[in-house]
Amino acid sequence: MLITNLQARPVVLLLCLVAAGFGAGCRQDMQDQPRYEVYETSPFFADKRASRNLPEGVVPRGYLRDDDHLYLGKIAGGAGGNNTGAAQQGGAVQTSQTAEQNIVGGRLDTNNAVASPGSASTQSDPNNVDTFPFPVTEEVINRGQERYQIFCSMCHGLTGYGDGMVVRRGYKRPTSYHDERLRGERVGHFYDVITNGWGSMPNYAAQITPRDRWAITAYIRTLQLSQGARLEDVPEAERRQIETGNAPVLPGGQGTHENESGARGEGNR
Amino acid sequence: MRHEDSQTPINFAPPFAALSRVQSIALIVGVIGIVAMLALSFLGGVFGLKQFFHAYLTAYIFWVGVTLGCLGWLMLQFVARGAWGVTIRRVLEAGTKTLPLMAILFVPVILGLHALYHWADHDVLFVASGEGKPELLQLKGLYLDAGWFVVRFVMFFVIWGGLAFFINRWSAAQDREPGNPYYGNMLRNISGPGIVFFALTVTFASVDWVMSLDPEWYSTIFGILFVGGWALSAIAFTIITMILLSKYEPFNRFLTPMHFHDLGKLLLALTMLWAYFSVSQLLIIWSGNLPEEIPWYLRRMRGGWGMVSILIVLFHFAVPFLILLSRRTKRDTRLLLIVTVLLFFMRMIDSSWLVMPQEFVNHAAGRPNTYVDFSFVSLLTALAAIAGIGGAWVWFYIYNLKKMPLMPLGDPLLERALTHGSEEHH
Amino acid sequence: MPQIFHRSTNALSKLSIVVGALLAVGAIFTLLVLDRSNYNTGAFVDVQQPVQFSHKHHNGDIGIDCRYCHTAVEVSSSAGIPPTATCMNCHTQIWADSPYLEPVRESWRTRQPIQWVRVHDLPDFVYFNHSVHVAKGVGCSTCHGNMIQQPLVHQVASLKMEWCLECHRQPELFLRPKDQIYNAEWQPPSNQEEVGLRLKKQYNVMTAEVLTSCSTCHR
Amino acid sequence: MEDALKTGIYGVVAEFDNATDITRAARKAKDAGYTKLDAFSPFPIEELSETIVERHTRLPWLVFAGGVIGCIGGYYLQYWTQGVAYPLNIGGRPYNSWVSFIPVTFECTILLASLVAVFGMFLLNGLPKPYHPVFNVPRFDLASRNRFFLLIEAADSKFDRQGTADFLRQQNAREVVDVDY
Amino acid sequence: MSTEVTRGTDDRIDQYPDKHVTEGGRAGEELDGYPPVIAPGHSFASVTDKIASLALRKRTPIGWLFAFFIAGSILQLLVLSIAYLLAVGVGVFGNNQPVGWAVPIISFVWWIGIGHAGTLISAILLLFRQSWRTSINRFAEAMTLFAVACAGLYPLLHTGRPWLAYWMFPYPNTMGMWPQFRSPLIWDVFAVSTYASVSALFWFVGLVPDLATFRDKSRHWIPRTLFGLGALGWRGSARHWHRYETAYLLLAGLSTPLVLSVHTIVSFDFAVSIVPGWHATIFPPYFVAGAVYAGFAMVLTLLIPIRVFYGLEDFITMRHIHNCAKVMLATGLIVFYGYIMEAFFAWYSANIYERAMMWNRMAGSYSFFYWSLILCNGIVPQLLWSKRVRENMFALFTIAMFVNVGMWLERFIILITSLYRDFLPSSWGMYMPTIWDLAMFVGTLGFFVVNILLFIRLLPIISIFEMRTLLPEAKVHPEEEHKVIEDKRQERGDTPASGGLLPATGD
Repeated sequence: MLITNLQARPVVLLLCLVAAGFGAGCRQDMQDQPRYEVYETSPFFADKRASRNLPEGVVPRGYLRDDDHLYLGKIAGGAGGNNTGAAQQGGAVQTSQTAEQNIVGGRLDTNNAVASPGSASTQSDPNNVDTFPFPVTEEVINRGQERYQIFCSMCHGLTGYGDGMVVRRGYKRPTSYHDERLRGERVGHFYDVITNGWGSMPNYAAQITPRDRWAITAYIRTLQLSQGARLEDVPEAERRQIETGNAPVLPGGQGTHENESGARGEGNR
Repeated sequence: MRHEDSQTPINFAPPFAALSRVQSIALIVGVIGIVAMLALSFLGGVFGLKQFFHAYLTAYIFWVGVTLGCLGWLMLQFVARGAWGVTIRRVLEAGTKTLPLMAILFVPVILGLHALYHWADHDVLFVASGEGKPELLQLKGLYLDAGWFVVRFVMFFVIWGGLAFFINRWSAAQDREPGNPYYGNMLRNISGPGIVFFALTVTFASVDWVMSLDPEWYSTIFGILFVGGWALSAIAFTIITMILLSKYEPFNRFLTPMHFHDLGKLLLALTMLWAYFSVSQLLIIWSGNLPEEIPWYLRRMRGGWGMVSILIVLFHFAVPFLILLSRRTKRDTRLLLIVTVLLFFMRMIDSSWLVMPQEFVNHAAGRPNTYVDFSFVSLLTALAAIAGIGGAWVWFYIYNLKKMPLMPLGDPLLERALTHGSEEHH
Repeated sequence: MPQIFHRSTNALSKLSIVVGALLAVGAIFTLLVLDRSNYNTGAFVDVQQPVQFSHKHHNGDIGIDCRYCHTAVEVSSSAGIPPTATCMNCHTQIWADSPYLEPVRESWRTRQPIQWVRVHDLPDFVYFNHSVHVAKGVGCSTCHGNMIQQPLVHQVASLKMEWCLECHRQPELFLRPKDQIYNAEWQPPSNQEEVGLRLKKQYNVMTAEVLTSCSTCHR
Repeated sequence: MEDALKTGIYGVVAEFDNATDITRAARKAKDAGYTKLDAFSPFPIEELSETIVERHTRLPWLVFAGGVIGCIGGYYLQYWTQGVAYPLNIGGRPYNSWVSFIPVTFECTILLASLVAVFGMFLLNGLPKPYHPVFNVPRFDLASRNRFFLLIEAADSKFDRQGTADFLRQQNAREVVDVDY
Repeated sequence: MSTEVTRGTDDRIDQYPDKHVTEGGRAGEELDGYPPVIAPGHSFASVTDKIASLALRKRTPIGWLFAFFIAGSILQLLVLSIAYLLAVGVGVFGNNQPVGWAVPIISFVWWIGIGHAGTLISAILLLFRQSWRTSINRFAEAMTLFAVACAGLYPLLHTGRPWLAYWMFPYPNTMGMWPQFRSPLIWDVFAVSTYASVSALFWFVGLVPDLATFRDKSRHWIPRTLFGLGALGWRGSARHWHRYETAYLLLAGLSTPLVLSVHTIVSFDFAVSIVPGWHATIFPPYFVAGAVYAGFAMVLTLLIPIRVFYGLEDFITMRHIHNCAKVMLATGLIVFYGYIMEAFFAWYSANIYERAMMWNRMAGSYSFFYWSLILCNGIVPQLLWSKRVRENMFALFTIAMFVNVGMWLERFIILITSLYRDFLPSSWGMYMPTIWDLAMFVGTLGFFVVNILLFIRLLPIISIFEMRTLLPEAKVHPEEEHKVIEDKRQERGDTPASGGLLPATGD
């Protein structure tokens, strides 16, 4: 086609030759290939996005979310009675030795609960579960701590008093985790709030995976326990150190950070 | 070198006394060589009979190479018509006259067929070993067959012998009738097609005698490599002869540095050509890295043979090449003699390098790809064998050399060859 | 008369040869320098975005973790650009009326994504995976520089292949402990090479031979 | 230059019309003690060069050196790029694949040696030199055709404008002229 | 002395007739009945004037203009096909799986092969003191340069992105990458560029004294200045000649292995792979011989008409024609030997792939081309054994054309028949060149001829100064020679030094 044109019109031919000469200097290389990369625009779709959402109702292989406990945090009649709510020994997570001692049957031991107001909860969905869908290990709690500090601490503060940086800049102050009502909430409630939002809080379903939400939930429980802990909850060996003011710094350099924010939390209260 | 008494006519008869002396030395060396070869094979050797035959084959292909190289050069100089060719013509002719001797000396190779050639072993050929190899050998059996091997040997020698016979006959006739252009034309006419037949027969001979030592291995350049290598052997031998003869009449009457310069150039060219063929073969096989090809080189690139390879690279190419580059070397007979003798000796090492490593392979029959075996004794056996056959060869060669005037008196280019160097044009 | 040239042509002809040779060498050298210049690579050139988003403010002043927005960095080849929803997590209330944020609110209203301008754009024939880098001890700031000091984001490196190879050949010079990955202000310790070698072993970082193999990045 | 000022000319040139005459004249001039002389011919004449040239050129050694540098440099280039700068596994071959490096090493050797041969020759000959006093000789254009010129420079200690010209005339010269500086 | 003296004209030359007029080319008398390398009766002046007049004449011959018009038109085809290629991409070629290398590479190898005769004639024949080289070496060198230029186009365009061709040279790039020196394609880059450079240098060095002649013979100031610049101020000084000859000889010594290496490396492009039909150790010598074969065929193809058109029978005598024919015969036989070896070893190897490939060549889809190749390259040139054929211009020209075609077919067979039947039957295919493949090839023919024509019109196509040395009067009378040389040698006490260009070349 092009060729017939070329032969027909000498001027076009000349222009083509000139264009070819210029074309030789251009980058028509493989830097930008005729395919879409992540986040590239496409003029083809109305929203100009090359990445498409899945069509309605499609479940990708491996993404079938049929475990309500894990994915919704709710089971019909979720309170179930078989669980009296999660409670922990104060400061139990600080060393792995003590943490493992306190894990019974893959779940935090609640027998020794100091404040276990789970059954007193009246506000949240009654279908909220009060158990974790998987065993809570130290690993899970560490993961929860990390995710909490990434996603939650902006508003809720590092210790959960609701005094994060964003709040200090004017965002509506969230309820402190150490509030009586929240101390008594079932774990499913926290999971549900992360997933679906609550009040001014937007949902974080897009940013945090379900398992991470549970990990955060576990960490919130840990925070609640730690803020209500008494000296007696600390193992004998370390208790003396606290009394003498020589508390060991946590491994990984996190301790200092937490201590500071803890101190800040104190001040706010 | 040029004598002042240019008035007395040149006597072209060979220096008989000196040649006879060399003949007796050759005989002594030959006997010592044979005794040493037998001793080394059966007393010090690893494989006895096998080693004996491999060493014998090494020596055979070395000396038949000199013979055939002379034949090739002889035909080439008839076609190319240069003064250099006329000067060395008789020396080359004497070389070609050793062909009957070489034909007889092939008999032991036929006797040792089973010791030498894996494919000749019928047990291996027709008893399946489950490794797939005999199948390949069966496919090749049409060519690699003892009967055909002998038939081809006869054909080669008929062709070479025919060429050598007619060339020598016409050459002698030309001496008798200097004015008759008929013989000159016939010599030229036979040489053109003769070179074609020569190249083809040498190729097939190299396949039969050397390549098939490893029946699995093949390399298409092998024939040319042999043509080049044998031409190098022959020109080296010729230069040595010429330098030694240049002390005596007739050569001391007219040989100038110019003559040796020409021969030196040919030596340099052949050294480079040989290196070129060798490197080409190595590079292609090394890069291809195919299981049927590379073991041949691995055997020769590792261990003791690897050291020999380095020696070959250094003294068969690098050192002679650098020395021969200089114009002075080519004109100084003393230097040229040293380099040429070195090259001639390295041709022997190269022949050993081609044949002897197969000894170990064939010894480990059934597992022909085992390599890295070297015994110094086997290299020495090969050199002893070369000395042994060499004694006979040189004796017979000089016997032939003595029979004719040292220059082709009937060649129309004779005058030009004699004045070559005093008048620069060619 | 055979004399064709003026006396001066002798000097001129020789000079022209020398100058020609120098020019040729100089031109090649200049091209090589230009090829690596910021002008060509785009390094240290601030890129204007549809919204004047400041990493310095959000990351540095407020202390929001990188992963709050770039959620996929640990699990995906792409670090992820936050959807408008992530912005609106806060900006429904904070600076909710700011004219600066109007494009964000508009995107929120119309459900049309904000078209951010890509700063670090590797060629399409390069396969780069964020997750493996952060998992093996390569911090954000190693490639992106200190975000706390970048109000507008720019490249801090040429992104040329030789720059990638610098690290792939000797990762120990750049590796850091995993808890420092998102620390924008991390500085290598004085014994970095020693630490790096330990980390390299600990994190099972591949050998330089593998890391510089073609198919590591070009697939 | 000083001599040129003294005599006002570059030298005297004699024109010959065959190779034998100029060779003989050059030889005689040498014998007569002239040292600064040059001969110009339309083709190379071995005997003339033998007379005029004081010492054999060093060019072969320069070329040899160029070749050696090219050889070592070529091999090192490959060794360094393939083994040191960016070692890559290519088909399982060793980094120092000396067999594969033969061709390029060879080409580098030839290239450098050739460059030295050509540019070394021009350099030693002082070319390019488009202007030369000898071109002032009116019939010098025939030096590239069929005439032979012998020049004795004024800078020669034995030079004497009249005497030298006479000397040249005796050598069967067709014509003897002064050469302007 | 005034500079305003009228330039020598051809009229003036008659006033100073040469004393010695030759009676016979001294390099000519041969004992085998072949004619001399230069016809009798020439002098320095007549040789110079005759050759110079080919280029320095005022009027351009009509025949030249006609040829230039035709060749120039064909050249446009090349320009068009390159433009189309750049606009559309390498898909315009017919190459596709399984035949990924086809006509562009075939043409590349064909041209490179043709480019071999020039350096071979110049260098090898110089070293072997073949005086017949003198009349044709300049022309053959120019042919080499243009053929290499044509050849160079193909790999460049075949990459698809010729503007990035500089990536093939080692330089510190931002990718940190270096050429892959284990690849024969990079060897090719080095070989071809070295060959092009050295050939150009060799050609230029040979031209310098003749450019001086042209400078001295041009009457108009523009050509005089241009030739003057090209001549670099050459004045024929004995000192200069001395170094010049040394350099020329050294260049010849260097070019000889170079010219062998180039086609060797081209053959490695194929041979170091493991494709049946390519992986053959005989490829290097066989390719080199093929290249020389093709080169001499092209020399004859061009020389036979030019010789007649410009009346150069005195300089390009029957002796040259004979010798070219003989070289063709010799190299043709080597090539034929290569075909035989390929076939024999395919059978001898008992390798099923080799055997299948060979069988496919002889009896497969392209068997017509294989047997045409055998005819063109193997059978027809055997006619050259006959002296009568070698003396017949028409027959020689026809045979040369056969060889030109045959050498193209040879590369076609090597490439296509080795590739079109892949190891797996599922990957079998056929190959047909597209119109653009052929257009580009024909276009390079135009490019080549245009260059040749310009060269003939502008520069000395025969080396004038070397032709002068062939004349008997170039010789210094013996008593002088002997005296001068012997005296000098005794003075210096050394061995004979390098001599005249022709008479006593060394190394």
